[in-house]
Amino acid sequence: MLQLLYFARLRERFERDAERVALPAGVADVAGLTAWLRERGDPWVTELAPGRPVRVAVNQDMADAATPVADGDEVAFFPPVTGG
Amino acid sequence: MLQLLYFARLRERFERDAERVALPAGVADVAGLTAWLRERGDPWVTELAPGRPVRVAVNQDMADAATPVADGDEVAFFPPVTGG
Amino acid sequence: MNDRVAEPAVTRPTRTVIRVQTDDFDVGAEMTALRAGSAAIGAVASFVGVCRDRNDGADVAGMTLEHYPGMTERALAKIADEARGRWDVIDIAMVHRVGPLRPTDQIVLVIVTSAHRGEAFAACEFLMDYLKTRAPFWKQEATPDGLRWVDARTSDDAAAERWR
Amino acid sequence: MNDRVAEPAVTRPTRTVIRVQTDDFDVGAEMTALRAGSAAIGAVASFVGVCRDRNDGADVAGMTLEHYPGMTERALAKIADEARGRWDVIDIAMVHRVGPLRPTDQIVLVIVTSAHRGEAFAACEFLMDYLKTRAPFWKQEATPDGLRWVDARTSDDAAAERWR
Repeated sequence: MLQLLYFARLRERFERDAERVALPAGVADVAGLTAWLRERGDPWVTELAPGRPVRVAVNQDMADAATPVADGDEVAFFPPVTGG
Repeated sequence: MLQLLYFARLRERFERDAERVALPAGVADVAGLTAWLRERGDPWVTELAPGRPVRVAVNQDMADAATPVADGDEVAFFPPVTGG
Repeated sequence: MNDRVAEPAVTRPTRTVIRVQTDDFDVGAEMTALRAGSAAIGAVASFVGVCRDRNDGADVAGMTLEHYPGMTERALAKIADEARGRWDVIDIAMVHRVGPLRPTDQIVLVIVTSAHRGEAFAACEFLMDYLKTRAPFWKQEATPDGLRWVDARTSDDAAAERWR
Repeated sequence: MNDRVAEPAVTRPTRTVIRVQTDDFDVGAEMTALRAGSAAIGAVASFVGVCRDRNDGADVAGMTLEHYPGMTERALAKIADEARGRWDVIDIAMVHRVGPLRPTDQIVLVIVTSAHRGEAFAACEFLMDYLKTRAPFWKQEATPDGLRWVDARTSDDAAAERWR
Protein backbone atom coordinates (compact mmCIF):
# COMPACT_ATOMS: atom_id res chain seq x y z
CA MET A 1 0.00 0.00 0.00
CA LEU A 2 0.96 3.65 -0.51
CA GLN A 3 -0.16 6.49 1.72
CA LEU A 4 -0.88 9.47 -0.54
CA LEU A 5 -1.19 12.98 0.95
CA TYR A 6 -2.39 16.21 -0.66
CA PHE A 7 -1.90 19.73 0.66
CA ALA A 8 -3.18 23.26 0.03
CA ARG A 9 -4.59 23.85 -3.46
CA LEU A 10 -4.17 20.18 -4.42
CA ARG A 11 -6.04 19.04 -1.32
CA GLU A 12 -8.94 21.28 -2.36
CA ARG A 13 -8.93 20.32 -6.04
CA PHE A 14 -8.71 16.59 -5.30
CA GLU A 15 -11.28 16.94 -2.51
CA ARG A 16 -9.26 14.77 -0.17
CA ASP A 17 -6.25 15.18 2.11
CA ALA A 18 -5.15 11.53 2.00
CA GLU A 19 -5.90 8.15 0.52
CA ARG A 20 -4.43 4.67 0.69
CA VAL A 21 -3.86 2.90 -2.62
CA ALA A 22 -2.21 -0.36 -3.60
CA LEU A 23 1.14 0.21 -5.32
CA PRO A 24 0.04 0.25 -8.98
CA ALA A 25 1.58 -2.37 -11.24
CA GLY A 26 4.58 -1.00 -13.07
CA VAL A 27 4.98 2.08 -10.84
CA ALA A 28 8.54 2.35 -9.49
CA ASP A 29 9.15 6.07 -9.11
CA VAL A 30 7.50 9.48 -8.65
CA ALA A 31 7.13 9.96 -12.41
CA GLY A 32 5.29 6.63 -12.72
CA LEU A 33 3.01 7.34 -9.78
CA THR A 34 2.15 10.79 -11.13
CA ALA A 35 1.35 9.36 -14.58
CA TRP A 36 -0.89 6.75 -12.92
CA LEU A 37 -2.77 9.49 -11.01
CA ARG A 38 -3.26 11.48 -14.23
CA GLU A 39 -5.11 8.49 -15.69
CA ARG A 40 -7.94 9.36 -13.33
CA GLY A 41 -8.85 12.26 -15.61
CA ASP A 42 -9.78 15.72 -14.29
CA PRO A 43 -8.86 17.35 -11.97
CA TRP A 44 -5.85 14.99 -11.75
CA VAL A 45 -4.74 15.29 -15.34
CA THR A 46 -4.91 19.08 -15.13
CA GLU A 47 -3.32 19.64 -11.73
CA LEU A 48 -0.54 17.10 -12.28
CA ALA A 49 0.13 18.00 -15.91
CA PRO A 50 3.81 18.23 -16.87
CA GLY A 51 5.08 21.77 -16.23
CA ARG A 52 2.58 22.50 -13.44
CA PRO A 53 4.24 23.75 -10.24
CA VAL A 54 3.74 20.58 -8.17
CA ARG A 55 6.18 19.37 -5.56
CA VAL A 56 6.43 15.79 -4.32
CA ALA A 57 7.86 14.39 -1.09
CA VAL A 58 8.53 10.70 -0.51
CA ASN A 59 8.63 9.67 3.13
CA GLN A 60 8.78 13.34 4.12
CA ASP A 61 11.86 14.18 2.04
CA MET A 62 11.65 16.36 -1.06
CA ALA A 63 11.66 14.14 -4.14
CA ASP A 64 11.95 14.51 -7.90
CA ALA A 65 10.57 12.54 -10.86
CA ALA A 66 13.24 9.86 -10.53
CA THR A 67 12.83 9.24 -6.78
CA PRO A 68 11.89 5.57 -6.20
CA VAL A 69 8.46 4.73 -4.80
CA ALA A 70 7.93 1.39 -3.06
CA ASP A 71 5.24 -0.40 -1.13
CA GLY A 72 4.71 1.20 2.29
CA ASP A 73 5.90 4.68 1.25
CA GLU A 74 4.22 7.96 2.15
CA VAL A 75 4.02 10.19 -0.93
CA ALA A 76 2.82 13.78 -0.66
CA PHE A 77 1.80 16.15 -3.48
CA PHE A 78 1.67 19.89 -2.90
CA PRO A 79 2.25 23.31 -4.49
CA PRO A 80 5.50 25.23 -4.03
CA VAL A 81 5.74 26.26 -0.37
CA THR A 82 4.81 29.75 0.84
CA GLY A 83 5.52 29.85 4.57
CA GLY A 84 7.73 32.22 6.52
CA MET B 1 38.19 79.63 23.21
CA LEU B 2 38.23 75.96 22.18
CA GLN B 3 36.67 73.17 24.19
CA LEU B 4 39.00 70.16 23.91
CA LEU B 5 37.75 66.68 24.88
CA TYR B 6 39.68 63.42 25.30
CA PHE B 7 38.26 59.91 25.47
CA ALA B 8 39.33 56.40 26.41
CA ARG B 9 43.09 55.78 26.18
CA LEU B 10 43.81 59.43 25.33
CA ARG B 11 41.83 60.60 28.35
CA GLU B 12 44.00 58.38 30.55
CA ARG B 13 47.33 59.30 28.92
CA PHE B 14 46.63 63.04 28.99
CA GLU B 15 45.19 62.73 32.51
CA ARG B 16 42.23 64.91 31.65
CA ASP B 17 38.88 64.53 29.96
CA ALA B 18 38.53 68.15 28.90
CA GLU B 19 40.23 71.51 28.87
CA ARG B 20 39.50 75.00 27.58
CA VAL B 21 42.21 76.73 25.59
CA ALA B 22 42.40 79.93 23.63
CA LEU B 23 42.50 79.31 19.89
CA PRO B 24 46.29 79.26 19.30
CA ALA B 25 47.67 81.83 16.89
CA GLY B 26 48.02 80.40 13.41
CA VAL B 27 45.80 77.37 14.06
CA ALA B 28 43.03 77.08 11.43
CA ASP B 29 42.39 73.36 11.10
CA VAL B 30 42.67 69.99 12.83
CA ALA B 31 46.21 69.43 11.55
CA GLY B 32 47.31 72.77 13.02
CA LEU B 33 45.64 72.12 16.35
CA THR B 34 47.19 68.66 16.59
CA ALA B 35 50.64 70.05 15.82
CA TRP B 36 50.18 72.70 18.50
CA LEU B 37 49.24 70.03 21.07
CA ARG B 38 52.33 67.99 20.14
CA GLU B 39 54.50 70.96 21.11
CA ARG B 40 53.57 70.16 24.72
CA GLY B 41 55.99 67.19 24.59
CA ASP B 42 55.19 63.80 26.06
CA PRO B 43 52.69 62.21 26.25
CA TRP B 44 51.20 64.53 23.61
CA VAL B 45 53.96 64.18 21.05
CA THR B 46 53.80 60.38 21.33
CA GLU B 47 50.05 59.86 21.37
CA LEU B 48 49.36 62.38 18.62
CA ALA B 49 52.34 61.43 16.44
CA PRO B 50 51.58 61.15 12.71
CA GLY B 51 50.43 57.63 11.89
CA ARG B 52 49.01 56.95 15.35
CA PRO B 53 45.39 55.74 15.28
CA VAL B 54 43.78 58.92 16.58
CA ARG B 55 40.37 60.15 15.49
CA VAL B 56 39.17 63.74 15.76
CA ALA B 57 35.66 65.17 15.85
CA VAL B 58 34.87 68.87 15.44
CA ASN B 59 31.54 69.94 16.92
CA GLN B 60 30.58 66.26 17.24
CA ASP B 61 31.11 65.39 13.60
CA MET B 62 33.97 63.17 12.47
CA ALA B 63 36.77 65.33 11.10
CA ASP B 64 40.03 64.93 9.21
CA ALA B 65 43.29 66.85 9.14
CA ALA B 66 41.87 69.53 6.85
CA THR B 67 38.68 70.19 8.82
CA PRO B 68 38.60 73.88 9.88
CA VAL B 69 38.83 74.76 13.57
CA ALA B 70 37.49 78.11 14.75
CA ASP B 71 36.94 79.97 17.98
CA GLY B 72 34.09 78.41 19.97
CA ASP B 73 34.49 74.92 18.51
CA GLU B 74 34.37 71.66 20.46
CA VAL B 75 37.22 69.42 19.32
CA ALA B 76 37.46 65.82 20.58
CA PHE B 77 40.42 63.42 20.29
CA PHE B 78 39.91 59.68 20.72
CA PRO B 79 41.08 56.23 19.57
CA PRO B 80 39.20 54.29 16.86
CA VAL B 81 35.81 53.33 18.25
CA THR B 82 35.09 49.87 19.67
CA GLY B 83 31.42 49.80 20.65
CA GLY B 84 28.68 47.47 19.52
CA MET C 1 48.62 39.84 21.53
CA ASN C 2 49.68 37.13 23.96
CA ASP C 3 50.35 33.41 23.91
CA ARG C 4 47.12 32.21 25.46
CA VAL C 5 45.39 29.35 23.72
CA ALA C 6 42.58 29.88 21.26
CA GLU C 7 39.03 30.40 22.39
CA PRO C 8 37.55 27.40 24.20
CA ALA C 9 34.58 25.47 22.88
CA VAL C 10 31.15 26.41 24.11
CA THR C 11 30.85 25.08 27.65
CA ARG C 12 27.33 23.72 27.23
CA PRO C 13 25.81 21.71 24.37
CA THR C 14 24.53 23.80 21.50
CA ARG C 15 20.76 24.14 21.19
CA THR C 16 18.51 23.62 18.19
CA VAL C 17 14.91 24.56 18.93
CA ILE C 18 12.32 23.71 16.25
CA ARG C 19 8.62 24.17 16.90
CA VAL C 20 5.43 24.40 14.86
CA GLN C 21 2.56 25.81 16.88
CA THR C 22 -0.74 27.64 16.68
CA ASP C 23 0.09 29.84 19.69
CA ASP C 24 1.95 33.12 19.44
CA PHE C 25 5.58 33.29 20.61
CA ASP C 26 7.43 35.73 22.86
CA VAL C 27 10.58 36.88 21.05
CA GLY C 28 12.35 38.09 24.18
CA ALA C 29 11.63 34.91 26.13
CA GLU C 30 12.74 32.70 23.23
CA MET C 31 15.97 34.67 22.90
CA THR C 32 16.70 34.57 26.63
CA ALA C 33 16.09 30.82 26.82
CA LEU C 34 18.13 30.09 23.70
CA ARG C 35 21.28 31.87 24.81
CA ALA C 36 21.08 31.03 28.51
CA GLY C 37 24.21 29.47 29.97
CA SER C 38 26.72 30.38 27.27
CA ALA C 39 29.14 33.23 27.83
CA ALA C 40 30.74 32.37 24.48
CA ILE C 41 27.86 34.04 22.63
CA GLY C 42 28.67 37.54 21.37
CA ALA C 43 25.99 37.91 18.71
CA VAL C 44 22.27 37.16 18.53
CA ALA C 45 20.65 37.74 15.14
CA SER C 46 16.93 37.25 14.78
CA PHE C 47 14.11 37.60 12.32
CA VAL C 48 10.36 37.83 12.85
CA GLY C 49 7.99 37.47 9.90
CA VAL C 50 4.72 39.34 10.39
CA CYS C 51 1.32 39.12 8.69
CA ARG C 52 0.72 42.25 6.58
CA ASP C 53 -2.61 43.81 5.67
CA ARG C 54 -1.71 43.93 1.98
CA ASN C 55 -0.04 41.46 -0.38
CA ASP C 56 0.36 41.41 -4.16
CA GLY C 57 -1.82 44.50 -4.46
CA ALA C 58 -4.83 43.27 -2.49
CA ASP C 59 -6.13 43.94 1.00
CA VAL C 60 -5.59 41.00 3.33
CA ALA C 61 -8.01 40.55 6.23
CA GLY C 62 -6.20 37.47 7.47
CA MET C 63 -4.60 34.22 6.46
CA THR C 64 -4.55 30.55 7.36
CA LEU C 65 -1.29 28.64 7.41
CA GLU C 66 -1.39 24.95 6.53
CA HIS C 67 1.56 22.60 6.96
CA TYR C 68 2.63 18.98 6.56
CA PRO C 69 2.97 17.64 10.10
CA GLY C 70 6.07 15.53 10.53
CA MET C 71 7.76 16.65 7.36
CA THR C 72 7.76 20.25 8.52
CA GLU C 73 9.86 19.58 11.61
CA ARG C 74 12.11 17.28 9.58
CA ALA C 75 12.62 19.91 6.87
CA LEU C 76 13.41 22.62 9.45
CA ALA C 77 15.91 20.34 11.19
CA LYS C 78 17.68 19.69 7.88
CA ILE C 79 17.86 23.41 7.16
CA ALA C 80 19.32 24.03 10.62
CA ASP C 81 21.91 21.28 10.04
CA GLU C 82 22.86 22.83 6.74
CA ALA C 83 23.38 26.22 8.42
CA ARG C 84 25.64 24.59 11.02
CA GLY C 85 27.70 23.06 8.23
CA ARG C 86 28.26 26.48 6.68
CA TRP C 87 28.76 28.81 9.64
CA ASP C 88 30.19 28.59 13.12
CA VAL C 89 26.92 29.16 14.95
CA ILE C 90 26.15 28.15 18.51
CA ASP C 91 22.33 27.97 18.83
CA ILE C 92 19.45 27.98 16.36
CA ALA C 93 15.74 28.48 17.03
CA MET C 94 13.04 28.22 14.36
CA VAL C 95 9.44 28.68 15.49
CA HIS C 96 6.63 28.77 12.93
CA ARG C 97 2.94 29.29 13.55
CA VAL C 98 0.11 27.52 11.71
CA GLY C 99 -3.64 28.08 11.67
CA PRO C 100 -5.51 31.38 11.37
CA LEU C 101 -3.54 34.63 11.60
CA ARG C 102 -4.47 38.29 11.25
CA PRO C 103 -2.50 41.36 10.14
CA THR C 104 0.25 42.32 12.64
CA ASP C 105 0.31 38.74 13.99
CA GLN C 106 3.74 37.13 14.21
CA ILE C 107 4.21 34.21 11.79
CA VAL C 108 7.76 32.97 12.11
CA LEU C 109 10.78 33.47 14.35
CA VAL C 110 14.38 32.56 13.58
CA ILE C 111 17.18 33.21 16.08
CA VAL C 112 20.87 32.43 15.64
CA THR C 113 23.53 32.84 18.30
CA SER C 114 27.22 32.92 17.49
CA ALA C 115 30.49 34.25 18.79
CA HIS C 116 30.59 36.91 16.08
CA ARG C 117 27.97 38.93 14.24
CA GLY C 118 28.88 38.15 10.64
CA GLU C 119 28.11 34.46 11.04
CA ALA C 120 24.94 35.12 13.05
CA PHE C 121 23.56 37.47 10.37
CA ALA C 122 24.46 35.19 7.46
CA ALA C 123 23.06 32.04 9.07
CA CYS C 124 19.84 33.81 10.11
CA GLU C 125 19.19 35.12 6.60
CA PHE C 126 20.09 31.72 5.09
CA LEU C 127 17.66 29.96 7.43
CA MET C 128 14.83 32.29 6.42
CA ASP C 129 15.59 31.96 2.70
CA TYR C 130 15.66 28.17 2.91
CA LEU C 131 12.60 28.00 5.14
CA LYS C 132 10.70 30.09 2.58
CA THR C 133 11.50 27.65 -0.24
CA ARG C 134 11.92 24.25 1.45
CA ALA C 135 9.68 23.97 4.51
CA PRO C 136 6.16 22.67 3.74
CA PHE C 137 3.94 25.58 4.76
CA TRP C 138 1.20 27.11 2.61
CA LYS C 139 -0.59 30.42 3.09
CA GLN C 140 -4.20 31.02 2.14
CA GLU C 141 -5.22 34.69 2.31
CA ALA C 142 -8.65 36.21 2.80
CA THR C 143 -9.08 39.14 0.39
CA PRO C 144 -12.14 41.15 -0.72
CA ASP C 145 -12.32 38.77 -3.71
CA GLY C 146 -12.40 35.73 -1.42
CA LEU C 147 -9.86 33.16 -0.31
CA ARG C 148 -6.74 32.69 -2.41
CA TRP C 149 -3.70 30.49 -2.09
CA VAL C 150 -0.55 32.61 -2.06
CA ASP C 151 1.71 31.90 -5.03
CA ALA C 152 5.35 31.12 -4.42
CA ARG C 153 7.55 34.09 -5.25
CA THR C 154 10.33 33.91 -7.75
CA SER C 155 12.15 36.43 -5.53
CA ASP C 156 12.19 33.79 -2.78
CA ASP C 157 13.69 31.24 -5.14
CA ALA C 158 16.30 33.80 -6.14
CA ALA C 159 17.08 34.55 -2.49
CA ALA C 160 17.60 30.85 -1.77
CA GLU C 161 19.73 30.41 -4.89
CA ARG C 162 22.23 32.96 -3.57
CA TRP C 163 23.49 30.43 -1.03
CA ARG C 164 24.37 27.69 -3.52
CA MET D 1 -2.59 39.40 -10.54
CA ASN D 2 -5.19 42.11 -10.53
CA ASP D 3 -5.39 45.81 -11.25
CA ARG D 4 -5.41 47.14 -7.72
CA VAL D 5 -3.08 50.00 -7.00
CA ALA D 6 0.37 49.53 -5.54
CA GLU D 7 0.91 49.12 -1.82
CA PRO D 8 -0.10 52.14 0.23
CA ALA D 9 2.36 54.11 2.31
CA VAL D 10 2.73 53.27 5.97
CA THR D 11 -0.32 54.66 7.73
CA ARG D 12 1.58 56.07 10.70
CA PRO D 13 4.85 58.05 10.79
CA THR D 14 7.96 55.93 10.74
CA ARG D 15 9.89 55.63 14.01
CA THR D 16 13.57 56.13 14.73
CA VAL D 17 14.47 55.23 18.30
CA ILE D 18 17.99 56.07 19.47
CA ARG D 19 19.01 55.66 23.10
CA VAL D 20 22.23 55.42 25.08
CA GLN D 21 21.65 54.08 28.58
CA THR D 22 23.24 52.26 31.49
CA ASP D 23 20.16 50.10 32.07
CA ASP D 24 19.54 46.80 30.34
CA PHE D 25 16.91 46.63 27.58
CA ASP D 26 14.05 44.19 26.92
CA VAL D 27 14.30 43.00 23.32
CA GLY D 28 10.71 41.81 23.10
CA ALA D 29 9.30 45.01 24.55
CA GLU D 30 11.44 47.17 22.25
CA MET D 31 10.33 45.17 19.23
CA THR D 32 6.66 45.32 20.18
CA ALA D 33 6.79 49.08 20.77
CA LEU D 34 8.71 49.74 17.56
CA ARG D 35 6.34 47.94 15.22
CA ALA D 36 3.08 48.85 17.00
CA GLY D 37 0.44 50.40 14.79
CA SER D 38 1.75 49.43 11.38
CA ALA D 39 0.18 46.53 9.50
CA ALA D 40 2.50 47.34 6.58
CA ILE D 41 5.41 45.66 8.40
CA GLY D 42 6.17 42.15 7.18
CA ALA D 43 9.72 41.77 8.45
CA VAL D 44 11.51 42.56 11.71
CA ALA D 45 15.26 41.94 11.71
CA SER D 46 17.20 42.45 14.90
CA PHE D 47 20.64 42.09 16.38
CA VAL D 48 21.79 41.92 19.99
CA GLY D 49 25.48 42.24 20.83
CA VAL D 50 26.43 40.42 24.01
CA CYS D 51 29.45 40.65 26.35
CA ARG D 52 31.56 37.47 25.99
CA ASP D 53 33.80 35.93 28.62
CA ARG D 54 36.76 35.73 26.23
CA ASN D 55 38.17 38.15 23.68
CA ASP D 56 41.40 38.13 21.69
CA GLY D 57 42.57 35.05 23.57
CA ALA D 58 42.14 36.36 27.11
CA ASP D 59 39.54 35.76 29.79
CA VAL D 60 37.26 38.74 30.27
CA ALA D 61 35.70 39.26 33.70
CA GLY D 62 33.81 42.33 32.55
CA MET D 63 34.07 45.55 30.63
CA THR D 64 33.27 49.23 30.91
CA LEU D 65 31.82 51.11 27.98
CA GLU D 66 32.70 54.78 27.63
CA HIS D 67 31.05 57.12 25.14
CA TYR D 68 31.01 60.72 23.94
CA PRO D 69 27.66 62.10 25.13
CA GLY D 70 25.95 64.18 22.50
CA MET D 71 28.08 63.03 19.63
CA THR D 72 26.97 59.43 20.16
CA GLU D 73 23.30 60.12 19.60
CA ARG D 74 24.17 62.38 16.69
CA ALA D 75 26.36 59.70 15.07
CA LEU D 76 23.68 57.03 15.53
CA ALA D 77 21.04 59.31 13.99
CA LYS D 78 23.27 59.89 10.96
CA ILE D 79 23.80 56.16 10.53
CA ALA D 80 20.05 55.59 10.71
CA ASP D 81 19.48 58.31 8.11
CA GLU D 82 22.01 56.69 5.83
CA ALA D 83 20.24 53.34 6.14
CA ARG D 84 16.93 54.98 5.21
CA GLY D 85 18.56 56.44 2.12
CA ARG D 86 19.68 52.99 1.00
CA TRP D 87 16.78 50.70 1.87
CA ASP D 88 13.03 50.96 2.08
CA VAL D 89 12.80 50.46 5.83
CA ILE D 90 9.92 51.52 8.06
CA ASP D 91 11.30 51.75 11.63
CA ILE D 92 14.77 51.72 13.17
CA ALA D 93 15.78 51.28 16.81
CA MET D 94 19.36 51.53 18.07
CA VAL D 95 19.89 51.12 21.81
CA HIS D 96 23.42 51.01 23.24
CA ARG D 97 24.46 50.52 26.85
CA VAL D 98 27.35 52.28 28.58
CA GLY D 99 29.01 51.76 31.93
CA PRO D 100 30.06 48.48 33.55
CA LEU D 101 28.98 45.21 31.92
CA ARG D 102 29.67 41.56 32.65
CA PRO D 103 29.78 38.45 30.43
CA THR D 104 26.32 37.50 29.05
CA ASP D 105 25.10 41.11 29.53
CA GLN D 106 23.44 42.68 26.51
CA ILE D 107 25.45 45.56 25.00
CA VAL D 108 23.63 46.80 21.92
CA LEU D 109 20.29 46.30 20.18
CA VAL D 110 19.44 47.16 16.58
CA ILE D 111 15.97 46.52 15.16
CA VAL D 112 14.77 47.27 11.64
CA THR D 113 11.20 46.87 10.40
CA SER D 114 10.33 46.73 6.73
CA ALA D 115 7.70 45.38 4.35
CA HIS D 116 10.10 42.67 3.14
CA ARG D 117 12.86 40.66 4.74
CA GLY D 118 15.72 41.37 2.34
CA GLU D 119 15.72 45.07 3.16
CA ALA D 120 15.30 44.48 6.89
CA PHE D 121 18.28 42.11 7.02
CA ALA D 122 20.53 44.32 4.90
CA ALA D 123 19.72 47.51 6.82
CA CYS D 124 20.17 45.80 10.19
CA GLU D 125 23.60 44.45 9.27
CA PHE D 126 24.59 47.81 7.76
CA LEU D 127 23.56 49.64 10.95
CA MET D 128 25.69 47.31 13.09
CA ASP D 129 28.71 47.58 10.78
CA TYR D 130 28.51 51.38 10.76
CA LEU D 131 27.83 51.60 14.49
CA LYS D 132 30.95 49.49 15.10
CA THR D 133 33.16 51.88 13.13
CA ARG D 134 31.49 55.30 13.43
CA ALA D 135 29.72 55.65 16.78
CA PRO D 136 31.94 56.96 19.60
CA PHE D 137 31.97 54.10 22.09
CA TRP D 138 35.07 52.55 23.65
CA LYS D 139 35.40 49.27 25.52
CA GLN D 140 37.80 48.67 28.35
CA GLU D 141 38.07 45.02 29.40
CA ALA D 142 39.09 43.54 32.74
CA THR D 143 41.42 40.58 32.11
CA PRO D 144 43.72 38.57 34.43
CA ASP D 145 46.52 40.92 33.26
CA GLY D 146 44.53 43.99 34.28
CA LEU D 147 42.46 46.56 32.44
CA ARG D 148 43.01 46.96 28.72
CA TRP D 149 41.41 49.14 26.08
CA VAL D 150 40.01 47.00 23.29
CA ASP D 151 41.72 47.66 19.96
CA ALA D 152 39.59 48.42 16.91
CA ARG D 153 39.36 45.42 14.61
CA THR D 154 40.43 45.55 11.00
CA SER D 155 37.60 43.03 10.38
CA ASP D 156 35.13 45.69 11.51
CA ASP D 157 36.63 48.21 9.09
CA ALA D 158 36.37 45.61 6.34
CA ALA D 159 32.74 44.91 7.23
CA ALA D 160 31.90 48.61 7.01
CA GLU D 161 33.80 48.98 3.73
CA ARG D 162 31.51 46.42 2.08
CA TRP D 163 28.71 48.99 2.03
CA ARG D 164 30.61 51.69 0.12
